[in-house]
Amino acid sequence: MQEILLAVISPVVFAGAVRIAAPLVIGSVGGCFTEKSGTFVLAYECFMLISAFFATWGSYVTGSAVLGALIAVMVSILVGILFGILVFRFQANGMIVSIALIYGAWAVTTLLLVSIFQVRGSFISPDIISFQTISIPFLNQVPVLNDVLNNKIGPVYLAFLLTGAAYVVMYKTPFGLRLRGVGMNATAAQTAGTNIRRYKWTALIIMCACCGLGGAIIPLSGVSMFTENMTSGRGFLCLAAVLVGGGNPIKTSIVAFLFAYTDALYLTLTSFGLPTQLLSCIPYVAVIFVLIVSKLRARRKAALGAGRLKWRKKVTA
Amino acid sequence: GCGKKEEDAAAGGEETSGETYKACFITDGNLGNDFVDLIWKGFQNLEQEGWEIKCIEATDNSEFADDIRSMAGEGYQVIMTWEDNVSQAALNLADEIYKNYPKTHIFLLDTYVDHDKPNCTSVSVDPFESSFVAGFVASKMTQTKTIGWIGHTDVLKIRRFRDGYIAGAAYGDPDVEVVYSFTGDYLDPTKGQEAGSAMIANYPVDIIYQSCYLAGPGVIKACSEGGIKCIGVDDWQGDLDPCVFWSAIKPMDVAVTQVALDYKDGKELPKQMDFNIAAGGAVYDERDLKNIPEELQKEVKQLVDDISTGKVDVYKNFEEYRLEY
Amino acid sequence: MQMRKKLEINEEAKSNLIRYAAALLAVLLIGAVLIAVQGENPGKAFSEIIKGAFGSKINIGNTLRHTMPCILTAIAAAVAFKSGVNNLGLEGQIYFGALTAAVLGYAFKLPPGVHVIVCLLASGVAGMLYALLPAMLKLVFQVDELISTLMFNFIAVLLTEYITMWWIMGGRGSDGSNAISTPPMAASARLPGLIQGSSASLGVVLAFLVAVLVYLFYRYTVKGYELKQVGENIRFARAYGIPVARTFLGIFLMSGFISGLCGGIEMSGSYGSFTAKFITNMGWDGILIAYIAKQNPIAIVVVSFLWGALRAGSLQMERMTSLNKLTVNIIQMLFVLFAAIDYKALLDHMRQKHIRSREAG
Amino acid sequence: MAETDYVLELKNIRKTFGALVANDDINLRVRRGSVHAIIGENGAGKSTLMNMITDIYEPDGGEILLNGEKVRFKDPMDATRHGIGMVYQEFMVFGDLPVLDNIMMGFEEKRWGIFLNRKKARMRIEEICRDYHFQLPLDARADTLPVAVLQQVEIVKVLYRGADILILDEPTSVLTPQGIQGLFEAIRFLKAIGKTILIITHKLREVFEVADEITVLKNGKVTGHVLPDEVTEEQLANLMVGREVILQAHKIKSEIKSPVLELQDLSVKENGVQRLKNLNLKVRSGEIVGIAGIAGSGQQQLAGAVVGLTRVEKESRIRIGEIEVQDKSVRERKKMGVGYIPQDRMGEGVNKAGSVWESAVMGYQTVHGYRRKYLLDRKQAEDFTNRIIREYSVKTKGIHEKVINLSGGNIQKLVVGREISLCDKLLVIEDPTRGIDVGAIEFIWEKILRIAAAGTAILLISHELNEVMQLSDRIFVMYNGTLEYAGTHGELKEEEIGLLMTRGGDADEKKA
Ligand SMILES: Nc1ncnc2c1ncn2[C@@H]1O[C@H](COP(=O)(O)OP(=O)(O)OP(=O)(O)O)[C@@H](O)[C@H]1O
Ligand SMILES: Nc1ncnc2c1ncn2[C@@H]1O[C@H](COP(=O)(O)OP(=O)(O)OP(=O)(O)O)[C@@H](O)[C@H]1O
Ligand SMILES: [Mg+2]
Ligand SMILES: [Mg+2]
Repeated sequence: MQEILLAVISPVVFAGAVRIAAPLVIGSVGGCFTEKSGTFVLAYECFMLISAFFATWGSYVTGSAVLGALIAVMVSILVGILFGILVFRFQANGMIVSIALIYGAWAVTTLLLVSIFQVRGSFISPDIISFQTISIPFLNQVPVLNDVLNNKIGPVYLAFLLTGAAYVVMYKTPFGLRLRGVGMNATAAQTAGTNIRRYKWTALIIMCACCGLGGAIIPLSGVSMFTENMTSGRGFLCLAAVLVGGGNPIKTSIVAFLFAYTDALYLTLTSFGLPTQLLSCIPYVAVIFVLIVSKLRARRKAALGAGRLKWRKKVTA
Repeated sequence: GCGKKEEDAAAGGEETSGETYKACFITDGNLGNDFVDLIWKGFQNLEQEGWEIKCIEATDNSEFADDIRSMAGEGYQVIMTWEDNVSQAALNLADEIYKNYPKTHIFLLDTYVDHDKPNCTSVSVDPFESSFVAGFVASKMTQTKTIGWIGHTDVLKIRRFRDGYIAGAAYGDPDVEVVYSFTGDYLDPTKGQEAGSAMIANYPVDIIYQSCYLAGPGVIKACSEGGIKCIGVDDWQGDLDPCVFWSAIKPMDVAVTQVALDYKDGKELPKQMDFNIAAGGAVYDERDLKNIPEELQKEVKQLVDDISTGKVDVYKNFEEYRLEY
Repeated sequence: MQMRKKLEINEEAKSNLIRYAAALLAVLLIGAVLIAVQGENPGKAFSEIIKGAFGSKINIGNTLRHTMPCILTAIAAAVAFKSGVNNLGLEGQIYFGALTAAVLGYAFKLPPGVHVIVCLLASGVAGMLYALLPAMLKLVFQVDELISTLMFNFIAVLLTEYITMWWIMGGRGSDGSNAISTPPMAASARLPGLIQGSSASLGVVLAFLVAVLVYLFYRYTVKGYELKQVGENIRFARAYGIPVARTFLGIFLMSGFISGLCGGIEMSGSYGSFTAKFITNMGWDGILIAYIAKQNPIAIVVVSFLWGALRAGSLQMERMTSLNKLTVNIIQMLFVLFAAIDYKALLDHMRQKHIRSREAG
Repeated sequence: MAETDYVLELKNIRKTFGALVANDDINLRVRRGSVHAIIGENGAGKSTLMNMITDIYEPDGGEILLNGEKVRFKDPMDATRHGIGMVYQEFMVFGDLPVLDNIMMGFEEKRWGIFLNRKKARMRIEEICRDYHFQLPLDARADTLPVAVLQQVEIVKVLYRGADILILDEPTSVLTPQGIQGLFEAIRFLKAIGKTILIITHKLREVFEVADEITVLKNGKVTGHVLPDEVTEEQLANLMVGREVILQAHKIKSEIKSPVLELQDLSVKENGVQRLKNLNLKVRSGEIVGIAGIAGSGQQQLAGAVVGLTRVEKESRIRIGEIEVQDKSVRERKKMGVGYIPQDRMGEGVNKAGSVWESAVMGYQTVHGYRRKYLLDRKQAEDFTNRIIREYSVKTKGIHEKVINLSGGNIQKLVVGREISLCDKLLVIEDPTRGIDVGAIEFIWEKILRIAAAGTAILLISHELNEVMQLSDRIFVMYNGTLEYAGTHGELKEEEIGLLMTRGGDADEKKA
């Protein structure tokens, strides 16, 4: 029991969480933009998986993790443009397009693995160059923080930066204000001179770029390989983080980090002989728990809100 | 299909004998991980022998029955199934197949099933022994007296690896402590990497034995980064990273080729076959011997001999894993 | 009045037809290219698909076998979506339904007919109870069911595996088999087969009946009318006395029941025992079909049949060519994407653009 | 020189929606620095016309001249840049944002070119408020504000954007008499400063009060262009609807009998805020009880409590007939013959996504015995719908038309028709004539009076003081959750009641 409690606060778990969190945080911070702009996207998993593949490919071909990630971001944006054309231009339903894209992505990457690398299931090669870890000198002196934060790959730090940047963009710039306006009341935003379509597109592309980067981190964080369905549900966790965090980049990142933390905790806790099936449930139960708590808090806060109960609108677009 | 052209097989097979032998592999896990590739290697050996081979990667449990029926209908004499769910489906269909296609024989790969179907053979290469030897080697090689094991999920099949390893380690050195954990996902190497890193950070392990499918390379990577040694699984994994000094191999390819040729030769096929050490199965790769001290090499060889002659009972404290055939 | 009504229905059917036809055409073209790129003859591949789906009695049986879960999950999804309930948790409900049917199937001895019925009803109830969780979370805490059901899917897969492995199997294999699965169901708990030599069971007939019932329910009953109003404007429904919370709960449970039933039929009709992680994406297929069919039960049956045919056909294609059935998966997804396009809006848009450009020019 | 007199000219503007000609060859000239009223029946094409000026819609034909020059705006923004600002019939607010953000949206002050400069924006807005005598809580979230304040927000927003021409679409429909006076003062003030104002309204009296010129639209055509001094109210009404309309209810003396609705100590608390405090009220059969009051005084809660939508406090008693109903559901009360015409017709009164018959039979399926057990009788439902359409002259293509394709006024008629046809005991009506034209108002008033005469008890809640005064037998004024008796029909004057409603005119600061 004591061991378990110690594990909960151990720096090892937090260090693991920081690493695991990077793709989740980056992906979900991107998702904040679409959420705020009122576009309903479920397809995080698609963007991440596709870009994980192309990051592997890019890194393999160019010999540079950064270039690989860039290629991944490009491809992810291309897929996003497909989504945008279908949903914005052709008025297709966002949910159905998302689901189709998610399952399409799995089939496409697996087939690409065959046609590009002539392998099935996984591709592993020393020529896939991963991101380098970065050592921050002044952290060397600080005992716990050094373990938790130092010597991580670049994108881990980028995740923190992106969260802050997204917050500033969302709440401190005209762009963010208008973006939120578009999501809140599109007609009103239009009369305020906002080009709705442009803002929705911009948000979508930001999201795809972030998911692309998030996806690229997964194969390039050291393992230097791609396996089919490599993202294994991370996209859904990103989505959950965005919905729980309500599109606020800081809250969303915290939730994403929480998922990563439970994941890291799992890896330690399985050593104690607890049933893995139950331990694996932790992140998902955590989502529900966080939702309940946040709703309870919101309810207490809304002492003055609109009277009658509000229901989420039917999901369209 | 598996990207293999049937024409090649047909071209190779035609002239050697009057009847073309056809073998089909129905797998629940896709090609692309060491174990399935290993099985497929066995099929490719058959292809060399002039067989026609086919691999079907079934992704969903609802497809198994269709696939088995149809392949029997297509005239495949040898059908091999992998992953217990496929094998279970095959067992359920066995009587029907026997009635309609009496010549077809089904090999249930990597299962340990007791059954009464005349046209089925369960073929296993029990990882317990190879894990036992790996545990023995690890217990002799460890400096810190702590060794680790990482599997993908806590399911029965994977526990054979863990417990064989523990038994072997205890046999080699009762003072060695074995720690274990699970990645929770068998497709995600980054989870494997994290699990490896966490174990290295949490315990003074200096050797980790991984049994986690596609997450395995992640564990190997973590060991390499953490500067410790790793033991590979299924196939020889020394090619993945220099830190892999030993592999607990499971020579399924040999078994596959062997049973298929037995069938072709018209030998009597038992209901169960285990390619254990006693039956001449290998548990390690010769290439790894150079990685351990000479003295230990001898000990390992001695151990394998002892297991083969029954002097050492690997299942001693783990009766539930003992195979009754 | 009557004339106009007919006209309007025709218009809707027409727009649906246009949608399907356009999607099919586009998909055939792209699919052919996709197959050709992989070095196969598209004609051969397509003919194998058709042969696999309808080539023989057994093949038709296989098609029907794959049609069954599609119909039921799509109906479950449609029932929920029609009333504005975003139940994405079909998969989880299927798992619990299946586990329940399997357990009752092996653990009890009952007379043949009764046993099946008990198993199926219990599976529905299990799915219903599992749907109760997100429903209550929504009603008590206003937790959005969109996200909670998604999470409950993951939990269900793990939890059923846990229950099977630790409670039913006691943490270890009983008969030497290593699959995490329950003991086989008694013969009395199995649904009779429909076509000899295929896995098609009476289940597909049941599924069809459920679809018809749901169709009649929405078209001819007061409750059906009310449920539609709740879905389309909840405030309207509430203001005029439709008990919204109860309706929401009812819908959720109904959707859960149908999903659970789907799991039960799968067990009783095809599998015969519950195996951990026995399906992948069945719930999502249902959601996609429900959307393509615009939640119309009759259209659902049609699209499900198409889906089942593609599934059976793709297996045949994989067996007979060097193509992977993932190719068919891609084709299916493309079909969804194309069918999701609102062609009427697109046409209007293009027409407007045309007019505008003519004005400018 | 005449050209520059007109700041805005519309020439031969035409707009069609499918087969429907919404604007047909409209010519309109707006004099600089004047208040120009545009009046017309529901669906006459006023909003459409205005939306073309601001380029929400693109005209099918004709041209727009601004300061004598032909203009073609790219988008609403472009119109704004040319100095045309519009306050929409439905306010364009962002509920979750503070007023400050609402106003500066789209026209942000910037710091270093990229960041928001809220400080500077606040200074500018405060300056505008000072100049034009508005008082706005800049940090309050928009959805916590009453409509009157929101309207001011909308006007300030337009001024902030530097508009010279302000278009107000039905601005008075949400305001109290005092609020309207405030608005008119603001309009006069804006005019004095040199702004041009286009105001759309249905209310003839207001037109006379504030407009310099009047253009009348009917069926998408201009039917008159007059000066207020030259016409009478009746003539104007005649131009609008093409027949004599006198906005005067013909109250029928009905026999007032036993109480149908009895409220005793009715209290409602929502999220800890006391919305209603110990109300006591009786409504008798055949009687119309009118409730006046500024928006947000608790009217919504009162209506909700009576029909069963709002939960009441423990000690409250609501009796319908002899039966206590405070614990009964909406449906049960409905079965007892309680009808409800909600204020938000679009959101609550109909199902816009469904067809006309679906909205028309709502309530019909349970209240009356027209169901064969659990089955819906489609034939009877359709007959019932057709009856409403006929009796209430709802303009629609047919019972299978989607409700969203009906105009606001027709939706109104549909709801009123349904509830009146279904409920014989008690009818709770909120703002039955909000946003509809004189012809329709007269029609609906008459229907209400007729059913009252037939013995239905009516609780009429309206923000239209005139309506309450014309129709009610007894009048109550609601203020901050309490009711005050304000006399019987014809006893008090409009101004006196207005004063009661606002307790001396401090209404505008009161929050909802
Ligand atoms: N988006 C639209 N699509 C189709 N028809 C429309 C649309 N908007 C308006 N119309 C048609 O144009 C006519 C004029 O509508 P408009 O909104 O301009 O009337 P209005 O004079 O503003 O009425 P009100 O006083 O009720 O606001 C309506 O009768 C309606 O039939
Ligand atoms: N989304 C739409 N699609 C098709 N037609 C529409 C739509 N919106 C409005 N209309 C048409 O516009 C007409 C009037 O719309 P609107 O609500 O602006 O009327 P209005 O002029 O304001 O009338 P009222 O005074 O009755 O509210 C309707 O008759 C309808 O046919
Ligand atoms: Mg209007
Ligand atoms: Mg209107």
